[in-house]
Amino acid sequence: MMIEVRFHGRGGQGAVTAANILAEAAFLEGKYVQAFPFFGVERRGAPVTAFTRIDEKPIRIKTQIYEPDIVVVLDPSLLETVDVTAGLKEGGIVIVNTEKSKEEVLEKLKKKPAKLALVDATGIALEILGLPITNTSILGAFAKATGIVKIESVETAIKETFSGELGEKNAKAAREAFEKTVVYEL
Amino acid sequence: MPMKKVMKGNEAAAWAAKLAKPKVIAAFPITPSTLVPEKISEFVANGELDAEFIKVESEHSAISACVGASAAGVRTFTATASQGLALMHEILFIAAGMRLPIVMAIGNRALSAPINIWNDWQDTISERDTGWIQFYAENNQEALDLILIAFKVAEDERVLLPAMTGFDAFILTHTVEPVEIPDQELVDEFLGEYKPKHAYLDPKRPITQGTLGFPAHYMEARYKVWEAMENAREVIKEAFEEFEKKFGRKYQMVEEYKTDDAEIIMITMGSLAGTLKEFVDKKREEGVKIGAAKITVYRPFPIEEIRALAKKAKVLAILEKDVSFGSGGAVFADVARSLINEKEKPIILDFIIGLGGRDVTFEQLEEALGIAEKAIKEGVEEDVYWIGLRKEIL
Amino acid sequence: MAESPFKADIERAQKELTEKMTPGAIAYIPGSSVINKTGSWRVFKPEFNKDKCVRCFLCYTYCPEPAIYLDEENYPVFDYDYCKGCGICANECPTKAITMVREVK
Amino acid sequence: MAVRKPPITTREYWAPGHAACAGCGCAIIMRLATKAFSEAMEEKYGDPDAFAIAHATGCMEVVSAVFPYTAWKAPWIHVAFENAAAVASGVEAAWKKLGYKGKILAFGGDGGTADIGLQALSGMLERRHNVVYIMYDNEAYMNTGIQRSSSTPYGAWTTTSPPGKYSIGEDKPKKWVALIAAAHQIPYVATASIADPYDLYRKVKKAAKIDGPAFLQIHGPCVPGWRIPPEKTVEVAKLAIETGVWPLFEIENGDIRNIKFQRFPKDGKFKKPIEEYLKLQGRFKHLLKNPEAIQELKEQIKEMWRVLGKEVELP
Repeated sequence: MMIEVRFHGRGGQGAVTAANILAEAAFLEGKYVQAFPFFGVERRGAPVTAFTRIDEKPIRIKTQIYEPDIVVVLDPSLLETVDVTAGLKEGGIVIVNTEKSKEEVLEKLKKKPAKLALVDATGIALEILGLPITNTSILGAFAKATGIVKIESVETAIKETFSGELGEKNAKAAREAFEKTVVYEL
Repeated sequence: MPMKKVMKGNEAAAWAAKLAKPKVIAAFPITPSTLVPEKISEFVANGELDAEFIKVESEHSAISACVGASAAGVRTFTATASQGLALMHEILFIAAGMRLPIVMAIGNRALSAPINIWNDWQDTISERDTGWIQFYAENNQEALDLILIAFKVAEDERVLLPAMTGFDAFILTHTVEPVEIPDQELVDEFLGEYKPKHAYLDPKRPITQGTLGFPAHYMEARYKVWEAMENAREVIKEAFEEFEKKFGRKYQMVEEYKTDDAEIIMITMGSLAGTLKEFVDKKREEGVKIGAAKITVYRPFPIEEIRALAKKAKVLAILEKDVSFGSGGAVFADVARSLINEKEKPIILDFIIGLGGRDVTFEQLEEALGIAEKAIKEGVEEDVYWIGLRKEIL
Repeated sequence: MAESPFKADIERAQKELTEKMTPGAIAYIPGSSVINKTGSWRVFKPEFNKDKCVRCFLCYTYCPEPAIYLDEENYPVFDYDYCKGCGICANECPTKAITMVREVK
Repeated sequence: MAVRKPPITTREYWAPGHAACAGCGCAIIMRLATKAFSEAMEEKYGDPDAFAIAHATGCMEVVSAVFPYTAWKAPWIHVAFENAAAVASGVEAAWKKLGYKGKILAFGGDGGTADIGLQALSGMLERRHNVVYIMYDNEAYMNTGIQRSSSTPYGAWTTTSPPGKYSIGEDKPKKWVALIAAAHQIPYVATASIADPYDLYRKVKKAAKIDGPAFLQIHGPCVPGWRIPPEKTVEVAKLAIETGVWPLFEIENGDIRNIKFQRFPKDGKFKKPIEEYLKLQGRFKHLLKNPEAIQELKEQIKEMWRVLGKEVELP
């Protein structure tokens, strides 16, 4: 079955890169993948959407993703302004970078997912990278919450994307988030 | 061993250029193609590609410098899109007329106004009469492969025409997919070195290129271009076969999908073909006799292949991301022209779809299918159908 | 007798030049314009008085065709096959060694 | 008596039989420039043929390369009106990759250089291609039948600047592309004229021997466009220099504080009035009846010299 993932972030947080790294990680596990941004003019701070498709067979479809299986939110403030669960499939998963509680987050979601994963990715990013760029830490949460890719594949994909020390640090952030993510079955 | 990597369409194009080892590249940045020259700059900067990269001040100069370099006798490459291609327009005719096998990668993008950076094919379609061979890629792998094949065909002695390979803006240029990068040795074998016999600028053989053709000679010069484009049909097929033998991937002028018992065949190009195949699978499960066909080579237009296709179905539905104002879709015109003198021909429907990045969804394909089904029973109502049009804001 | 510097070009063009259309309409025979005897354009013809010539080379330098070449002693030779009769040589000659005369054809 | 030797090479790259007008000033530029180039290539690389030509659309292209004929004896390419500099860039890059030793010569008229080709020229100069670009300046679009260009001088008649009740003819000052080229701080910029063929020859040779780009703006009168008798082509060009209308100078590395002048009167006083230049030419015939316009032209010429750092007096 094809898995479709939608990322919500703000320009500069690396949502597009997150979608690409996830594709890379799944590719490393022998999957067919596709990742792309919402085709727009990306500006710092503006809401950004990116997509990843993962499948066991070649992916031919080229449409945007309207009914994702999984939604990943890189910036907590987007819960206020964007309907991040729009089109979310029944039994879908939502992963949110937030310091807030399960209840507070659920209150903001228009649609209740089957599974909710929360992690303070910003805190982890600030601690390890010194920057509030949450794309790599949120992928750790993704690995934990979905099991679709192994955290080791995420780490490898991160190191292939960022070279040297930067890669190491980002991989560490992903691992840290993987450990700290709390998953709620709803 | 070929290497498989997840990469954007633009990167695939840059890799193709790297593998083809052009000696001169001249390019100017433009969305959505900018990553192609960026990536090539990296290859050159790292010493992975031994080429002169001319950072020109416009697309007009990009193609002009390519003409100069190609006329001097070396393999050349450039990349552009949309307005950039339109700015090159004048020189595209000249490159073909001078018989210079320049290869160009295009991130197919809409034309202004209003300014729009997203996908349709208006840019390359508008250059269909320039004498350039045109390939359209369905995915990033095809983008890479069809650029290599473009070099092979363009440089063939029987052809000697420039060639462009289009791949859809963002849908491919900015989308990552797994792409197999062929072995350099095999690519070297496939392409060989470009050693022109006709056009090069050597002081030991001072020739004059770019002459003035009087009415007494002009038609013959243009006929030669015509003839070369006709020869390209066979050369492209040979190149496809050789490519398949070497690299294992099969290409056809027109790729058919579940057409054998189809009543309705939807014809398209580029990345939309991928979505269309998924749609066909879905409708087949529902019992609808539908098939798809992808035009991989738009110039020379696959006239015979379209004739063969037409024998299979009651309706040919052309889905195209371009429009010739006051007429209709350009691909439709080519398909219709291919069938005009056939004794029996199917209904041919003209669907304009997905302009300027409008996402082509299953809903839109359903709409087109509904029109096609109705046409079988009740005849054709419109000369041109605009699909997915937001009529409420008109 | 001095020879035109284009002698070889003329011979080659006479032998090889065809109208056969080449790929790209390339002209392959350098200097093949020598086939066109532009001397027929002329109304006035330069007449040369060697006695007055000081071999300043101005006529040779200025000729736009060129239809003036130099003999073994570097005196100008007028190539009437190509001279269009513009008269620059006569106009610029400092010793009036060249005069333009109406040509009777 | 010893045989005197001509001061220019006897090699020819511009063959007769071309279709230029009788008395064409620009044809003289084609011939002398290619000769000078070959002499430079011989001295620099030991091979007089080590050059190729990229040519803009224009008179000299049209008259020299009519299929199946060519007047050229050097490798030559024409592509379009506005892109000779870009084409030359491509040829140069290819030659670099092919390992050829030699240099590229580009030709464009004032239309193809000062107007439609200015952008490509700027790009080529800025990128420092090893190209000598020669603008043959006949001061209007002659190929299309004498329309004004930005290089047409003030007061001149052309078919698009006709004098009339509300017009004195061309009403803008001439644009000096040589100065624009100099602003790119390229190794060598010069003006020249067929009036002084040996100065022209020296400058092209010098430009050809330099590594990097060079630009020359060369005055070449046009018989039909200037409405002059064919034999007066050189004479009228000489008067342009003697009356101060056409400056001869060289600028190296964009150093406009150290412009080298040729044939400039030591006291800055030109001896011949510009009327002598104007009256030879039909394109200025109407101007001779308009002393105010002539005065304006003189002021513009003085201003042009001022830009070049010279105060001049015109009689």
